[in-house]
Amino acid sequence: MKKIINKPNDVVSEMLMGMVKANPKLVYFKDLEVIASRVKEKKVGLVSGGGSGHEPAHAGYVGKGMLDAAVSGNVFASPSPDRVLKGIQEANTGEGVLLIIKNYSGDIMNFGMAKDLAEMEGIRVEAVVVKDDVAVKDSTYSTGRRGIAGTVFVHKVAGAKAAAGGSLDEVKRVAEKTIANVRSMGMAMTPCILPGVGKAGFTLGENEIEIGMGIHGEPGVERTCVKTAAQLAEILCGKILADYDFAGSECAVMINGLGATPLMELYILNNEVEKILKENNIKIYRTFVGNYMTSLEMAGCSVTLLKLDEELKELLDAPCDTPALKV
Amino acid sequence: MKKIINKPNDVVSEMLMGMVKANPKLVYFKDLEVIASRVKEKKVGLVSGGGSGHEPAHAGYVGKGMLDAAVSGNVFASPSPDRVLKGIQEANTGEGVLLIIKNYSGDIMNFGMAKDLAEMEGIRVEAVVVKDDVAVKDSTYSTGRRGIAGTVFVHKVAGAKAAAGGSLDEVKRVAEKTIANVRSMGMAMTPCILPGVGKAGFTLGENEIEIGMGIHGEPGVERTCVKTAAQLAEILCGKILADYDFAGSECAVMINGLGATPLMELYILNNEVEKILKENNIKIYRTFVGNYMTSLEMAGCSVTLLKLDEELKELLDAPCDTPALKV
Amino acid sequence: MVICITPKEYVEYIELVAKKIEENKDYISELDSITGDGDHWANMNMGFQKLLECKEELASMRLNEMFKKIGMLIMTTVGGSSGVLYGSAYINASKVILDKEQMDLQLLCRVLEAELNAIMDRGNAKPGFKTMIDALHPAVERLKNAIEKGLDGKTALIELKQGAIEGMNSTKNMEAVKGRACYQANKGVGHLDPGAVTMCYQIEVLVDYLCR
Amino acid sequence: MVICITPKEYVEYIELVAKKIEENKDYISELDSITGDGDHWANMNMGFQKLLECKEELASMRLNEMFKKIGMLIMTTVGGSSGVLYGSAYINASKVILDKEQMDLQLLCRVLEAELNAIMDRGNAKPGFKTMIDALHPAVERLKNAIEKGLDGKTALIELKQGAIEGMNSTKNMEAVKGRACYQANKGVGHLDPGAVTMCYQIEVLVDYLCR
Ligand SMILES: Nc1ncnc2c1ncn2[C@@H]1O[C@H](COP(=O)(O)OP(=O)(O)O)[C@@H](O)[C@H]1O
Ligand SMILES: Nc1ncnc2c1ncn2[C@@H]1O[C@H](COP(=O)(O)OP(=O)(O)O)[C@@H](O)[C@H]1O
Ligand SMILES: [Mg+2]
Ligand SMILES: [Mg+2]
Ligand SMILES: [Mg+2]
Ligand SMILES: [Mg+2]
Repeated sequence: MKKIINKPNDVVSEMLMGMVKANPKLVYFKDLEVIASRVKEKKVGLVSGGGSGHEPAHAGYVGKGMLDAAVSGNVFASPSPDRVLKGIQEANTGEGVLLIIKNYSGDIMNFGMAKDLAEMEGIRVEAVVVKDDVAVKDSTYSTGRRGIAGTVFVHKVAGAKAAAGGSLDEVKRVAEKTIANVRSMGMAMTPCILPGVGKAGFTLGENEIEIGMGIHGEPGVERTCVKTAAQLAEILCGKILADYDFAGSECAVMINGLGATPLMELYILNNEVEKILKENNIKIYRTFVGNYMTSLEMAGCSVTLLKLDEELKELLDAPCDTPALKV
Repeated sequence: MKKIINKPNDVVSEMLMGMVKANPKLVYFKDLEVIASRVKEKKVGLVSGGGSGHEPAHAGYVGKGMLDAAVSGNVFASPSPDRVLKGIQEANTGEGVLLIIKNYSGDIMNFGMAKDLAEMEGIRVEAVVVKDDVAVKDSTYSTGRRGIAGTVFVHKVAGAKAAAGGSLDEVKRVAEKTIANVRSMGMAMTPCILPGVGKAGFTLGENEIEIGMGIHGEPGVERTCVKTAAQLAEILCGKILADYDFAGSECAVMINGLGATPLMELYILNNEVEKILKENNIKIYRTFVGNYMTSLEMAGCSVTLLKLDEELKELLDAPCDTPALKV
Repeated sequence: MVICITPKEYVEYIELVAKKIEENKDYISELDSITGDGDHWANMNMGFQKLLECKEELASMRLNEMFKKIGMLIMTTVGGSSGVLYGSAYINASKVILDKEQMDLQLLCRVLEAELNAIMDRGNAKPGFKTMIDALHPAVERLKNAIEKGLDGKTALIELKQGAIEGMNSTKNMEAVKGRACYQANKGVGHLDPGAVTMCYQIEVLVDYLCR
Repeated sequence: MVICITPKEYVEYIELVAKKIEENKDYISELDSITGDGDHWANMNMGFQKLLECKEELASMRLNEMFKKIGMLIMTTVGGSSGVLYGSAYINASKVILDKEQMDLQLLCRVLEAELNAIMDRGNAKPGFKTMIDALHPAVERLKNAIEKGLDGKTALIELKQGAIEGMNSTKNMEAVKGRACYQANKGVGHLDPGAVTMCYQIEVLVDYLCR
């Protein structure tokens, strides 16, 4: 295992310390692994989080116009309820707190318990669950769709609404509107190694890729041979467009790298995605290309589409100033 | 070879097309592989460039407060003089153009020839050569030190001076001041694969890393076994501090990823670098952590220190708005 | 055989579980790699190592306080699904212990049942979902039956263990409904659920320890 | 043997060089991987493939125009050190051709010398720096000598080729001063310079073609 780390057990806390050293606007709560904005404004608080290993998500999105606190679990493991509770306390300025949860049963359980605990303290807490990954069939019975890169759009939109003084209900409404209108599909080319495990959890052959793999290396929908960028764009967009009708609408696009995929390749993919969307009569309003929701050093990518209306456009364009996203 | 590309020969143009599609403020000149600002202001023009494969360098730094044009060669190959000439023409608004060249003989030759051609067209052109890589001994006789991540600081500082209305001579002066005060040191953990070649140019053992490797995979100063983040910080900072006296000064720090190294690891490294600088009585004024000057999908990093005075601080803090850096 | 578990003994049992988990790193990691995200061993190991660190403190506590503390320690150190599930389980169990100083077979049964209920509540899951519940649920059922039938302590404990083992094995052919295995095309069919395996370990170790 | 090279023949020669380079992908890439950045083969191959694409146009041009065009094509398609160096070389050579319709041995010699000078100028480099110059310089020297001595065409060409081969081999033990090999700890000592090898290929192919 080749990683720039010290002890595997310390990666999360050392990472977050390194992060606040580079970003003086953030404050770090040790042991609880919470990153919060140093300066607090009276407004609805936004809290997200989840397992570590998805950097810059979520701590990189703490700052003006996005999150107020991010809670980190160990690598790929949900943060425990006491950590999430601390995040809620830090984000709370009396206007209530919205939890943005990715749809993993671990996160649902830990954030759910923290919500219970915070409410016992008299903090008003609402929660939304992001489930944008079309690789998985949705279902009310099972856990259903995972939350992946589309979560960043939820942070952005809800963050803008909160910054604009929206009430908890209003912030929750735009977050849910975003969730209803966002779809993602990813693929992986190499596995990643958990620092505490030391070897890859699965292998992919020399010329093999996996369509629909999750950001924790959860198995995808199909193993296939290496494709061209054009074919990949076709597959990923195809799945998204089959799931939700984007035709005739305006969209935000996110081409997201999983960690080890060079920006060069993400831009090449964007070039292909744009062609497909154009062919499908979808207007691109704004495009984001980069590593927004990663999976340690996994090579691969995801494509996210968010259908926009005037309200979402305005919220997407509102200024934000965080380590990982500045608009 | 697992890459999100179409034909290896098309990677540069398709990447740049994908880039302008995501960044409407940029304009792309096909075949010449030049990216320039769409809107032009009357000021000294700044042009940089070099081989592709170092994304976001350099096209990602085109925009308000940094470069006016970036010229891309093929992967790891200098752009030809006709391309650089086009970059100069696009950047020129009558106030002269400064070329920011990384110290590679190919770049020196190609940019040099372009400078000759532009001067024949009556454009006033000056050039500075960045050589921040302390892995290499400097020398006036040989090509000497390479230009690596420190180049981004030169873009930032010179860009701010040009945006502030500085004359060509003034812009060149601050660029040279930055060059005189910036030092970098890197290391690599995995090789990278040129799209046109299809296999790695060298191999590193299971537990081997290479200290001082160049951003094109040029051999470094030492192959050694995997180190902890603390040891790596010691080695990289040690080399830099032995080369130039930073003690007692204020510095900008850049922790740069080479492409496949997760942000998590860069932050962990930053946590260690900060401790060492503190021990050495160096005050950190501002820190940048991310993939600023990469080497395709190479895993590894570099550390850059820039000694600041009041003028450089002000220029570093001046606003800029480019795809890869917003201040 | 008379069963009577004091805090000191429970901590001895925890030590044995920690050892058992430590020894099965590759197997458990592998199982969670196949059906989940590969961290189940790391999660459980971190939790039990933490309990080891606090063993003196735990052994000196009252039984119900010890259970609550174990729950808090697991909940705060582990994270992931297993952290909150075991955390909820132990905290809920502490409530049925009341002020008892030690556990007899009847109380052990009620404790395990309280754990089961807490896990099903927090996880919003039922037997048959291919989770740790599938090891715990049949184990508790068979222990309850044995006690009702008035079987002797040792036999009842063997029933508990057999229930866990068979329950664990039954997860092999189940389709996952909750947890990460449900994201697989085949819902993890053909592989044991790692959470069921570590749950079974704990019950096995408990029974072996009590029958030593 | 009388030497007389027309544009049509020069293009035939270019085709042979392109083939030779194409065939040596692994070897040249490997050499540049050891001493440089691994792209020298890709660079040269791209350049010569481009020339092939334009071969009809080139064959129809006047000799000096053809040289200038070759220079521009290489300069604009190749990039890297070799692009600008070969570009400068061909453009400079076109100047000594003047309005000649074909090259005899004397003109060939002056053309090669002009190429050498352009490369040394643009590269700010001299013989002994472990570059392509080390193959071209001794080759030109020996051809000049042979012509001065009045040796016959074929012998003179063999001299040219021998100079290139020996010059190429001499780079093995040189320390690099310019180019990427100078960044190595051992300055590339022990390995041939890839630019010298491809330069030598071109001279070998030229001589073999003329002696066919
Ligand atoms: N909703 C749930 N209810 C009950 N048990 C669950 C649930 N979700 C997951 N599990 C159990 O947790 C185990 C995985 O734990 P672990 O790997 O530590 O956490 P995570 O799934 O967050 O990575 C699964 O094998 C399963 O037994
Ligand atoms: N300054 C120079 N003068 C002459 N030849 C040089 C110089 N620099 C490099 N070369 C030649 O160019 C070759 C490398 O070419 P190439 O790999 O195509 O370009 P790059 O070095 O830009 O990757 C070297 O092997 C050497 O022969
Ligand atoms: Mg997990
Ligand atoms: Mg090159
Ligand atoms: Mg798991
Ligand atoms: Mg080269």
